[in-house]
Amino acid sequence: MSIFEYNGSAVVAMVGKNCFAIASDRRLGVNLQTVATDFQRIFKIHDKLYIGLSGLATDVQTLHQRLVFRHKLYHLREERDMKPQTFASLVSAMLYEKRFGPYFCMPVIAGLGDDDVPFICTMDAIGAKELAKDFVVSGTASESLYGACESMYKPDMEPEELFETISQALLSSVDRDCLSGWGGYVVLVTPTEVQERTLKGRMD
Amino acid sequence: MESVFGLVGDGFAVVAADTSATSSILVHKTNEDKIMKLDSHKLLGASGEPGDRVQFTEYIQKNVHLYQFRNGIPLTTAAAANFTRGELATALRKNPYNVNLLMAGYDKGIGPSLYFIDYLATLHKVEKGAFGYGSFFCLSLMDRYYHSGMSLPEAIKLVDECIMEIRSRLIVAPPNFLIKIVDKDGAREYAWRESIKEA
Amino acid sequence: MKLDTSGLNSIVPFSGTDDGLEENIHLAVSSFQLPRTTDFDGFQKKAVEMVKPAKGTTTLAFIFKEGVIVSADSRASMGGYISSQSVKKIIEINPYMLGTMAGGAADCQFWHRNLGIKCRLHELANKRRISVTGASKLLANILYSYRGMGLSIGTMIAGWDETGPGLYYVDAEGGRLKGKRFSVGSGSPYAYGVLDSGYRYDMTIEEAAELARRAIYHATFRDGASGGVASVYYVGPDGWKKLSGDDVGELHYKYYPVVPSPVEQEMVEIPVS
Amino acid sequence: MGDSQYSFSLTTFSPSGKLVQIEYALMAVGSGQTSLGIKAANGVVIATEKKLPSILVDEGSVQKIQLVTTNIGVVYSGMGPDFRVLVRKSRKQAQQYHRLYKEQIPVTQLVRETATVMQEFTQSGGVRPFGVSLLVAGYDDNGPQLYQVDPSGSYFSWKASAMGKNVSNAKTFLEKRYTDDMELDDAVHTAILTLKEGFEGQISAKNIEIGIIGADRKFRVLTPAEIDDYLAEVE
Repeated sequence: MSIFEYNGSAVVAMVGKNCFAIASDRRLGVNLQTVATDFQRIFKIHDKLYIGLSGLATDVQTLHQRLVFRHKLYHLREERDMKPQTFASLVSAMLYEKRFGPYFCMPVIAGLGDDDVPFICTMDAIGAKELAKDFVVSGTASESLYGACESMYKPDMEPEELFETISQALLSSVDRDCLSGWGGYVVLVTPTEVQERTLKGRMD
Repeated sequence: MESVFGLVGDGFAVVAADTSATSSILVHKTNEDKIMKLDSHKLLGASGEPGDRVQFTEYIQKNVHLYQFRNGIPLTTAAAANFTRGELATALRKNPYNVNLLMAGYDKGIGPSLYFIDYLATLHKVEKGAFGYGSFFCLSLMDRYYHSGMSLPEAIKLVDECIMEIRSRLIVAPPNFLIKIVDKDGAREYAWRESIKEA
Repeated sequence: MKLDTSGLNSIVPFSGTDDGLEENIHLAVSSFQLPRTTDFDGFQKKAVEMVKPAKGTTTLAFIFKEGVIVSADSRASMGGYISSQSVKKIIEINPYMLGTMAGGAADCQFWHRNLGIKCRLHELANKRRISVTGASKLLANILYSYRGMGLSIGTMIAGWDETGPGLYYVDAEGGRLKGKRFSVGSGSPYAYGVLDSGYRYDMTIEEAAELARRAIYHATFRDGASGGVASVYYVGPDGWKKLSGDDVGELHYKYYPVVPSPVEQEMVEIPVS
Repeated sequence: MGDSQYSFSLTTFSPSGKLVQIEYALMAVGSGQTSLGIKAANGVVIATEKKLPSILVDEGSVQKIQLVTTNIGVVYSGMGPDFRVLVRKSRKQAQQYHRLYKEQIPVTQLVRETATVMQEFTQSGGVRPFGVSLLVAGYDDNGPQLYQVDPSGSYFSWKASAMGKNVSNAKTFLEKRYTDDMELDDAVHTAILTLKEGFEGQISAKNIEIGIIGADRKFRVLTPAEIDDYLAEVE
């Protein structure tokens, strides 16, 4: 079994009209054994920028800590928040730094940039950026997520519909994956507010 | 086969571990204490390669002490757990320690807590956790009978059930177990569950 | 090599295409076609890897005062992918006998059906139902004859015969165990945990069914490869009866109603005490 | 810096609490050719004298105003070779920033990095402070900006500033002429007039250099022809 699948994960981000949503499952497993069902894979960088990290849980935690550190330093130095694009470049650079001993996680970055233009992107474990206009997925349930998002996504959704769509896409996808699920976690970001919600899901 | 498990009850946390020291088909001794007392209110249950286990837990213990000597206050359990994770994570890409840890502690104002830290340095706060082959039996048992705010007798009963299950279902099950608890009065040995006496 | 497919003779014309292969595997009647390869074991291994969809499973069965309870989840997975959430893992061999399925789905299905045929033939020949002991021995013997050829089966044969309730564990390695309580599959350790602690011989049928359901549920919770529906069968003097089939997804929230609680974010600074 | 027997810092405190090495460096700046900069409403101009040791030197081969990145230019007063070192380090810094963030380095960041280098040279072993002051002109998300960086590593943001031989006169002149709503063109005129004030000999497109950056965020050094046009307007 691949090291990316050791803990199991599902992360997805979607763009709506002047808003975005990012969601993940909540399982922490060791191969097929479920250890906990309240694991965090989505992290806030600042009010309008979130990162979801799929893959090996320990690297998720390490990378998250390093990213928060780098962003705090940036904030102190430049007295401003990072733009999503800038942050994506930073993540990419930090991942490639470890080209020959990578962090085994694949990030999903979602944020609102200047003028509240949504930005989403994903990367592989060594920092190859992949930008998208509609949705990005990552994790052991990524194949199912592609299918679900591909069929459920519509452009320019309003926040409420976006939340509904991403939640349904996530829940239905993890139901086809042994290694992810056990509930979900969604963050919905609009120019004026941020909503966090945990989703009830199948616990098997 | 090694088994370490623990859970959080009302005002206390309990950690239990087998006490067998083995290598290949040999059992060296059956009264090896695998639950280290980190400081007055912290326990660290460990399983893994014997050398790594001892080296690493002692290293953590000494550093936790050092912090207390330097600063006059103890680390919180959360801080100690994060420190441990950090050391494990740094070591992971150099020369990894093969140890799985359950850290239990009691902090004033916070209460009891239990942290799951595996050898990859995955840190997670849990109510109940287990490592080793015993985990396959313990986890479902604890899921079944655990509830928040368990009293000490209830928790010990559950721990005993887990021990019995491991003894009866696990191939080459360890004969003896040690139970330790930590509450507002500190960390201490609670009981031994021995089915054979040391020769 | 003599392959025992006698149970198929009158029903399934299971011979492969006529390509003269029979000479190699000197078999008079219908048989499985064997691959023409020098490395038979290697071929077999690869083939098995390819056709083995249902790997992770939780099944259990136990005897108690009133009879036998048989229970299983319903998930089929290939690697991490869940290929089905509605697999029937409890196979109804005849009205008095059930078999459970763990390992290769096709292997289990085929040989259970084959066993059903043999049991029926036995019944017709002897004018009385086959004992669970006998049926499980039949299966074990067949599996033993295929030993080393890559069959993947871990099954329990449970039923009621003239001697009362019967329960056997049979696997593809040819093992056969008589017992009061078994669990098979990747989720079995979890199920055993709950089962062992909750088991009493003098349970009522309801208590026994609930214990089985609970054991399956807890196994599906912890085991990634188990899930779907927890079905519970009871076999008594009058044959088997399906007692329930509960979606585990709903069962969880029945056992643990949701208390709204905020997400714990572990990495945030701890409050200063 | 190095492990030689001179790896102690050459910049040490005098009993009166001064770092005389830095004061000497400032004197080197003070005796250098005059440079100045003006921040206008829509851009920045920096200018400098370019007096060459002999008329035989090809004026085209000397570039005192240098580009650091597309949107930042820099000029100096003091020692030319020291300036080259700083420009090289600043350019590298700017490129590293760009590599990391795929974004142009903000002027403040570049100035701080450069100032950090200059400060390090006042405290490291085996080195001496830089004998230059810099005027950094840039335009980024925060608008037009003008910074002066001194050998000590201290830096300030200016509306208009001057340094080198004629500082005090030039500054007085700038103080009189400067207005907040100045356009870039006016600023160039003022820059030329300021240079002209203390200029020994005839000012021409060949013995001064002017660099400008406007709202297009492209820093460029004016060609002699362009300077001539401006000179004509000034007269």
